[in-house]
Amino acid sequence: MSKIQTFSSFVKRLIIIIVGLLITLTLLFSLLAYFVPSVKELQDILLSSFGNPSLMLNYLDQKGLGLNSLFFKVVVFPGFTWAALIAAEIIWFERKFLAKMQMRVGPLYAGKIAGLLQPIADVIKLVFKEIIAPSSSDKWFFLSIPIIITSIAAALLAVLPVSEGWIIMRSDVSVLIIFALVGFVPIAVLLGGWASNSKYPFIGALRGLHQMIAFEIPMLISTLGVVLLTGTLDLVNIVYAQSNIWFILLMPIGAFVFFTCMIIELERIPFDLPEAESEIASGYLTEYTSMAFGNLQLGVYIRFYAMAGVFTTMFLGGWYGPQILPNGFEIANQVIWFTIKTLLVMILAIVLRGVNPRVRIDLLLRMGWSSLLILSFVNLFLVILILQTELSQIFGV
Amino acid sequence: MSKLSLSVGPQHPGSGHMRIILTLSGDYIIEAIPDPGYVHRGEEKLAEYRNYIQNIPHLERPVVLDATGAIFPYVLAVEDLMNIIVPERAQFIRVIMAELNRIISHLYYMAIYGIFMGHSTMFMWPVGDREVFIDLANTIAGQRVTYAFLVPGGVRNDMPEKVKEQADKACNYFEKRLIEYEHIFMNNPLFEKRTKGVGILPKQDAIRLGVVGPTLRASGVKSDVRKDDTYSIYNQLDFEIPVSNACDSWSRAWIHMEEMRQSMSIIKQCLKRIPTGPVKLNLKQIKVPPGESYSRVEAARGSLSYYLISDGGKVPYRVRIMTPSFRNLITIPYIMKGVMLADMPPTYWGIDYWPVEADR
Amino acid sequence: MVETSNTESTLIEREQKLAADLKSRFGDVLEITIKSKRIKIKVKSERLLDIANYINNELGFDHSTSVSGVDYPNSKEFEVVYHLSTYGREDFRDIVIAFSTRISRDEPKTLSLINIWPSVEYSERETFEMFGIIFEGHPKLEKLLLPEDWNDIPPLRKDFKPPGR
Amino acid sequence: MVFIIKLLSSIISGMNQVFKRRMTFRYPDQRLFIEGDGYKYDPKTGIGINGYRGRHILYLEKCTGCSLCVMMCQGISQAIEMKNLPNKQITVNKKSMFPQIDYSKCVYCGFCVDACPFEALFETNEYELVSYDRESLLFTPEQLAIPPKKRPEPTVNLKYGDSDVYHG
Repeated sequence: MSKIQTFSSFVKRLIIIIVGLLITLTLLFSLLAYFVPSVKELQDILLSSFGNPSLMLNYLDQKGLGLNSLFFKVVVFPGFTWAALIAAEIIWFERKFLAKMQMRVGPLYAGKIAGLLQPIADVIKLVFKEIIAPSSSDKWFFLSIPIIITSIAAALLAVLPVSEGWIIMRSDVSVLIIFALVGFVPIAVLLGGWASNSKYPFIGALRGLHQMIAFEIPMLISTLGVVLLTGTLDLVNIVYAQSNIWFILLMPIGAFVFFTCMIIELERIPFDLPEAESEIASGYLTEYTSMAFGNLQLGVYIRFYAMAGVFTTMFLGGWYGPQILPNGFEIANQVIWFTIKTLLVMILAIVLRGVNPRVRIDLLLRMGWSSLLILSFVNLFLVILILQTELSQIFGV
Repeated sequence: MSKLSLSVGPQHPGSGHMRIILTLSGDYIIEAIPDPGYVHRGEEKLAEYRNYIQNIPHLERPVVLDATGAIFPYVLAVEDLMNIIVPERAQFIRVIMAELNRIISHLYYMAIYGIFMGHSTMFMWPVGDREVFIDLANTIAGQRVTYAFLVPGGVRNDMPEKVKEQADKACNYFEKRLIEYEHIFMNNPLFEKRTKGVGILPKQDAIRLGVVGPTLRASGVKSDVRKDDTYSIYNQLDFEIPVSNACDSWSRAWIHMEEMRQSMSIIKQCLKRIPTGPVKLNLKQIKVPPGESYSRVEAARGSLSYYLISDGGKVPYRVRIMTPSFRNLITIPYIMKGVMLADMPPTYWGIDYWPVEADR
Repeated sequence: MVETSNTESTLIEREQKLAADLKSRFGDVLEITIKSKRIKIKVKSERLLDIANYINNELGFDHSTSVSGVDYPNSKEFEVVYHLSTYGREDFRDIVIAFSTRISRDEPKTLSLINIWPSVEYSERETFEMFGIIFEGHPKLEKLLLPEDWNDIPPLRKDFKPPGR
Repeated sequence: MVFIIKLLSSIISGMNQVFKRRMTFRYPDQRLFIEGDGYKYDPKTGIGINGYRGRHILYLEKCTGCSLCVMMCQGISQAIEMKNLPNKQITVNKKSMFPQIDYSKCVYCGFCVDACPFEALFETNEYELVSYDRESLLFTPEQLAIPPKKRPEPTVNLKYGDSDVYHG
């Protein structure tokens, strides 16, 4: 292979590869279509649907991949692609917003308007990098961690009610499902730290473990308050219960405790001890490179979106909101309101990131076990107070 | 509790170009032994092979952040040996440049202090505002960082007129900014929780160990070379020395903030009272009679002193540079005891330690 | 003999008083030169410790700013200069005492003053590695700045020529 | 409670900054404007004239080839050497030797300008000396004689708003 001299020769080479790939694919496709009937049928529809796309749509419905099929919900709308898109744009927004708060510009050149395509540029860059697993590390565990963490984050989306109709899996124990999944992340973090078999990631993994275990209990108790008030474990019913009053007005302390625990759970800056750059060289993420690191980051931000979604469903009244679209589009209106509230929660977390230094591990644990725990119990008593007295009738809960 | 020996090496995001060997029990540091010398360049030996003018850009290199503070004592020592009196206007310009450099160095201190705490905004704001003062120094001395601006006999060129109103604008802007710094950094609850009561250096230890600069004043000793061993025209200016008896990392950062305010008021006073006149004696040849002289100056990080011995030749016989970081190096084993690993970088940076300056 | 520089004779009564006080106590072993705010004391190395103790306890010069070695190859001597200053005594804060002794160049040995002024610990180690002067009584007299595998002669001596000179 | 108030005050001060202008400027598109045309030195009074210390400019007709600047730079960074230009016949410079400056070594201290008694060597405010290899940083006397071209628009410099600072 001749040495790639300049950028233009690199692009030339890239084009040659892509064109070659396209040609072989079409040849293969037409060959297959000649023998296998179903592929021939797909080819005819593909060619004829250029005229009117509806042909393609009902072909997909036939096949069970249509708009309101489970496949579409899981893969596209409230599922992975929608969350990945929001996660990518949140990364862009965070970098742009923090930059503005810090007197600088932030991403600028990727994409025409103010670096909008920066996340996509990052992904392309990461794809071309080489995945290096340290020689002394346990390779299979090491490389499986990014996949595990991203899949947990994506699994969280399953029970998230984006709007009345649009929910992937409506089960009457969805709150339990969420906390089961959230509980699994520290184990994955510990595995990651242990598998990379070097000192700094191990310290980072241990800290991650301490942090997440310490803060699941206050989080659980504050959600217990919500569950007690509504009497159900199903997120959709929780949202229905908030039709005339949002729970954040009923139990602000519970909301505050849940929000703080959420940030600690997600290891955001005031509490990002597991990957504290200045002390232990970015903790358990140290040894990951290229797409493994990219996958991890995507997983972290999808989990950020999912947890913010859970916060909005439980405390900010899910998809309820004044009717801004003409009455034909109720579902779209609900989706818009759900997304706006989730984005607001995420923006608040980003502002906290711009304003605070990192917390030390002992301060964090002391705060967790003492103040947050007490606050969550106080919130519990308030909820019981509301339930027992006739206040609950007033709020129509 | 099993002991873990961790070497925070020269290439670590939490320490400069020097190594600290820590023995930890759990997360707490029991013992810290500094190991400097990774950027030692033998400045004192090389200074013996350069004449008195060629030494100026050379001796500024180690204290890169506070170039005027580095060269001020050298110039005072040479003038003391040559027994010459520098014109009044040059003295004022020198003090203006020294105080500007103090603010620039303190801002860099606040920035790195912030990034060691994981507070990215506290890194960006001071570095951004530093540009204001670097621009000011650029208009006066023609260079941004290492000015080579002070020479035996005065300063190299005169100060342009527009510096007066540019400095006023800069100082008004920065006074407002310091209030914002206080809100987002110093009084930030998490920042206080992490730095108050951390890295304690009691007053007797500070005196016994001969500590200098803000670290000394944060341990309750009200001593500043500008007031104690007054040089140049500091006796004509009125400014206070901030002192705090808290002896911890927070008060060291607070002292830096207060000193920036004092420096700005000094710059304003100098700009009001600066006389006209020549800025440099017309010395054809720098002839230094034999003898020795010891001069010290309150540089941004503390008292920086030169012990200059000349045997009458063109080059100095012996130049002994004693930088504030080298003198504060001795506190590292004392303040690191009992500090947690997470607090090691802020405590290390709290004493304003600059490895290049300490190794010379 | 007390030799005063003529220019600022009025400004230095404090320094003269100090010099006279030192002269009266350790008359024979030391030589004092005075400049405004600077006193140079040359001491014979036998009475080094008790003069140092006197300066530290009675005169209140409680810390040392620097320890410098100076190489005089033609008179075959090293000079070790301790610069002393004070934080405790407000009135003497601007005075710096240069407290120096001369030791022979062939077997350079002197007493370490670390128990009197702990702040000399790293300066003495640096003077040791740069000149080869051994400070007896220093707890950890090893290299500080130079690399461990430095086997050349101590660099700050006059007979060490840096490459390219 | 105090914790919450202090946290809110730092959030507010952080948010205020969001509505202020940015301090940074986009370098290749906008360039920093430096006024004046560089540092000069007047050997008669022995005092320099204020100016930015950037790339040097050599007035070949004034240079006598005395190599005082070379001797001065010898102790600083050995960046200047004399170069023979046979085709340049200058009355004051019989051996037609002129200084050439190696900008990979020069530290822009400007002492060569102070050392030149004939006002032949000054400094300009040209600071963009980027190159792909070291050799092209060695400026021959002819290159030094060419005055730097005017900095392309748009040039920005530091401006002070009421509570923010920006490059406009």
